Amino acid sequence: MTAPLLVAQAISRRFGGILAVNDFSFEIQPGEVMGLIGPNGAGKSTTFNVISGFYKPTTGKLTFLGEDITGLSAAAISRRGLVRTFQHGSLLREMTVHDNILIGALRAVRDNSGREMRVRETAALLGLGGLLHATAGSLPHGLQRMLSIAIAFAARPKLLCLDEPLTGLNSTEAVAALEVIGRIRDEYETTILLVDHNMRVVMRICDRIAVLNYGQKLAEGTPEEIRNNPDVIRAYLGDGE
Amino acid sequence: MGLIAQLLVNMLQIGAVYVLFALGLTLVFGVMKVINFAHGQFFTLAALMIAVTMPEFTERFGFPAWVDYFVCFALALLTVAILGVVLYFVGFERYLRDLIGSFILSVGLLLLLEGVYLWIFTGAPRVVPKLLTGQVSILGGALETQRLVICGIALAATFGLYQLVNRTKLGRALRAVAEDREAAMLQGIRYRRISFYGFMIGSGMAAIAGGLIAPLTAISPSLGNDYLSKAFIIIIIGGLGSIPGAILGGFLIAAVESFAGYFLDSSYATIAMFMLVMVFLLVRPQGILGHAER
Amino acid sequence: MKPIVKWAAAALMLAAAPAASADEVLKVAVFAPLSGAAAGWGLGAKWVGEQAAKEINDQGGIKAGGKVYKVESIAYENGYNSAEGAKAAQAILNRDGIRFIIQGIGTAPVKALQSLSERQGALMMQVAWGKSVKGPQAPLTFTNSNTPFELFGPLFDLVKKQHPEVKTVALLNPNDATGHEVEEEAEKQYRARGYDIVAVTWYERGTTEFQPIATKLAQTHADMMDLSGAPPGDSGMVYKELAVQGWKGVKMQAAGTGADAMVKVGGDAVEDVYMGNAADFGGPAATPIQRKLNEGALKALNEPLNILQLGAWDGLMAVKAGIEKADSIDPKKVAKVLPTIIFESSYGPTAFGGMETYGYPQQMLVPIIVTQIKHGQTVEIARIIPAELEQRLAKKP
Amino acid sequence: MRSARAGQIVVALAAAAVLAFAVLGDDEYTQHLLMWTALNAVLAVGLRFMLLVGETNIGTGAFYGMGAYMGAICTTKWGLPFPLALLAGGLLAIVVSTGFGLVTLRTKGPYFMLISFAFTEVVRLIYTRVEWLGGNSGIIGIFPPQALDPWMSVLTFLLCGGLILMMYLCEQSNLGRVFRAIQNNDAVVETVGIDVVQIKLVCLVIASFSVGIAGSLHAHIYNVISPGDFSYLVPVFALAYIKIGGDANVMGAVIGAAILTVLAQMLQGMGSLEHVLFGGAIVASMLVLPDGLLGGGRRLLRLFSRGRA
Repeated sequence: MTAPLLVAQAISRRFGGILAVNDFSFEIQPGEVMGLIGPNGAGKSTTFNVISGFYKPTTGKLTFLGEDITGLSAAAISRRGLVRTFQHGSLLREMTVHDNILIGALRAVRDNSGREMRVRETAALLGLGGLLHATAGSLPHGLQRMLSIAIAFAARPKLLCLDEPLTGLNSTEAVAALEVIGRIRDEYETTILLVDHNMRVVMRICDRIAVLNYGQKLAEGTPEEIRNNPDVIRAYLGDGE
Repeated sequence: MGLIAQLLVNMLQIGAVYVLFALGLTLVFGVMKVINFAHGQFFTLAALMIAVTMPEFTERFGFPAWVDYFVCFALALLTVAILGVVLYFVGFERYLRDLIGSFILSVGLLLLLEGVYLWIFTGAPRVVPKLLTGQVSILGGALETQRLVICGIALAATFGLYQLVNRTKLGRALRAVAEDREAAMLQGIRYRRISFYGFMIGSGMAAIAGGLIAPLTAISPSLGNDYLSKAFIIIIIGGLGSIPGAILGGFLIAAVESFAGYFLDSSYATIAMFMLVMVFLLVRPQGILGHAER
Repeated sequence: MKPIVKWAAAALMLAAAPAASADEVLKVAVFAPLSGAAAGWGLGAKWVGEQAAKEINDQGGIKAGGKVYKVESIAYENGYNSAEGAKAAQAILNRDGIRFIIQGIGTAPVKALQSLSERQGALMMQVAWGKSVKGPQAPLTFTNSNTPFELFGPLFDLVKKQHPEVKTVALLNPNDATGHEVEEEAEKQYRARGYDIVAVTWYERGTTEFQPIATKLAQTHADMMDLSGAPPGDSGMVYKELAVQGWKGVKMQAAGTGADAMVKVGGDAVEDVYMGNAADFGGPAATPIQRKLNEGALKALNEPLNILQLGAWDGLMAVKAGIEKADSIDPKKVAKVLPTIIFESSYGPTAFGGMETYGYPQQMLVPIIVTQIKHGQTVEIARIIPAELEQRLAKKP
Repeated sequence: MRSARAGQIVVALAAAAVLAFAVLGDDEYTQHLLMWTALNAVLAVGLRFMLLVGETNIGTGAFYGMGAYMGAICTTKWGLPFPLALLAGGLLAIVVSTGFGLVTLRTKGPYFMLISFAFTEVVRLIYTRVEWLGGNSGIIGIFPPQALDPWMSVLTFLLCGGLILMMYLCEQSNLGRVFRAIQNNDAVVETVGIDVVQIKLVCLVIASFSVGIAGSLHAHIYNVISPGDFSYLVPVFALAYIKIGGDANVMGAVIGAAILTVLAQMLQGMGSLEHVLFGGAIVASMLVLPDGLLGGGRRLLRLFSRGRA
């Protein structure tokens, strides 16, 4: 096995008196799709924000590609190849689809013609090829979600972190989205971290899953192992979700 | 000792009016996300109305001065309320939560209203007749009785607003909207109605401050400008939208004005205040009691 | 160069005009703050300028070069700052082609106007106090009311005589051009008379809360407070606070221009304040013209007339006399004759002088009026005719 | 869309022709009116530049004033050549805005707005207390070299036009796209590796540089400056220009500056009504024409063309 892409060592994050994430450790291996699940308020989003540099961890250490990235800004982390999306539509609403994706490619590609190619390729991959001149805010919800992935993926990250990418999609859209995520991993050799509370989806696409509950890691393993883990069933599936 | 007491008394008295003025501004911001540059115009209008109507009253009815004062005060509040309703429905309602749009609108109103006041009331300073005579001494610091009473009323009004916001249903709705509009709306709070109430209460605070300052100062159409820039500093220091912050900030600025004004020079006191803001910013960009912006 | 060409062209056209008709209009400008905190002064000057123009027109206009000119006085907003002043200056000189400014108020805008008016050869009457606005380098600029350089000496002598016990003085002035110039002259004149100056303090114009300032002044325990350059409303506030804090002493507002607002604001606390630049134009010492104007101002502006506003009248009268003497509406010719003539101002016969102080005779010699507030009224206690004017009038055939 | 742009270019060319005629004309007053318009246009475009990243920079007034004071000192006190005085105004604005931005750009929205307001006011107060800067009476006698007199208006136009063009080109470039992206959603911009605070700083510095040069020009056109000229009302009026002309593009700011500058000048001599009419113009345009005259005109055109189709 090669060296892990991202190593989180005992990260914690405190807000005032509340410990949102507590002593959470995990690793992400190159080329895999890792899932992060847990009930509402389990600390998924906080973990996400800590990894991507939006929050500084209160304690703990983050290593990406062998480099210590603890405490770096979001932009600096992104430039090293770890790019995220947001749970709530993360678009530049008043700008065109083209310009949205271009912003994503701006840092990663140096010359203008290269950027144009990158925009077209990314748009085509995410099913936005014919909509380059549409205004982002006017797109239907499903396409908006695709666009927010497109922005992040235009940077061609090594690790793409998707925060609930399927929320609000109907089943056809969700299937299409999963297929695209699969292609991003296979054709572009991108590692993916996926947060979602839709268990079924996560189980279907992920190679490995970590489960959070009350800010602490409850379990980690293959979808099969997770599905049969009694703690998970009690904490997560047990409440009927 | 007498000097320090005098400076402290000055601070309390100046601070009480600053707090009232700034509270209104911060409340309007909290609820509407509007920084109302025309806030001082409500303040000025109330003071001008009292200064204009009171002599008429005294001449016609011959009640004691303080009776006339309260009647005219009520009249001034009514005038401001009418102006507030007009401005809200004609203007501000269209620019709710639009920081830049509402800023330009309110700046236009600032110029327009100042010009209109100057036109109607002329530029000559006016004064309100003395309400109470005599003076009192607190710990060796001298103060007019009238000032003491007005300071008391201002503190009571501040306390009243605090209670209103903390204890009543309307107050809870105002706070909920200020903190998280979407969540408040999900709970069935009607945003437009609440923002109207917030605007009227905030403007009313300015009018009360103006009415209270009327017997203590010379009143001219540009009276509100001095208070406005100080109120901005107060609400930055206290945190935008924070009511306890405005109270703390108001007294802090009054302290700087009172003490730095004595030990340095009153023009340096103004510079000192701005410097204070810059330093605050380095340490706490969100103000003393403000929430971090996200 | 261009304006001169244009001016010559205009003169040519005037000369070519077949017959002298009474329809010629001479526009003159009042240049003053018409909005903001100092609006009161400007609105008053505007009104006085209009009255003076009406008076001249009623008496048949100004006669020069075989023509009769009707006068029109137009007020321009100078915003009390130099940028607005410079804009108004362009409007006055280049847009409206006005060559005579009968009253300019506010040091910063007056300087802005002056830099253009001197260059373009327009004549300006103004009230800014600074020595820097006058002198041989500015031969077209005239001052139409007394400044601290004329006032303070006679005023302080008089007060020293009445209050020999006073040893210490504290000064308060607004922190602006005017305030600084007043303070400098006051300090000099006080020291020359052996006073001990215990405090020199400043405040920002537009201040509304005077308690801290008064506290500071009261702590100096000075025998006399001089609030020289402060506007009357402000000094009323300060004296009121001083009284609350138990200060008792001689009250002075050496450059004070009006008592009305001070009395309104200060009440009993401003009793006995001395003022050097105020007048009671409704009182017995005033001339009939002054009394008439004062009554009109009370009606039109709700405020009694002050000396600065009256300057617009005297400014226009001086311009009229100058034009008629020079028999020309060329401002440069008018400026040349002004220091040589004696003309009728609202105070009576008046002339220009001030060679000794400014190096150029461009100061209108009007009486120094010393007033004191008694029972809430401005009472004139002395009207001192400048020595220079007395000499000039005596020389007159 | 293409025809709209072509239309704009035609309008711009026509306007330029009229202006050139007026500039080359010999009426000094018209020339000054045009120079004031040019300065105000730079102010409006400079303020709008920062609005592209979503921030209201009332500090524009302070940087304009610094440029003016720096320029005035260079010519009157140090006897430096005029072009150096212009450049020095811009450079000082760059230096100070960098420091100011590093401290304040961590805040945004209303905080940044009020802090920049406080900054403008404190800088103005400091001028009044510094004797060397002329205190409250300011500095007089700031003249460009006499040889430049007949060329001053042309020079002003070229320089202001150049500054506006520079900002326009920045806006049209990828940098401008990033500005707009930050205004839309700064978190997204951060996630793709772009340092938002750094970009905002670049934006502030470019705008301040332009405004600083314009300030130095102001000092030499007005010949006199005083602290009162650089209050928070400078950017407030600039905002009005933007809003009245229309904030969708640079032309709106320029047109707004032209209209209001001329209007304000026409009101000269009308006495105290100036404030009423000026404030009234702002309020009325906010209530009746929220997209400004350009936006309103465009809407009219659209209605018209629809009616014909």
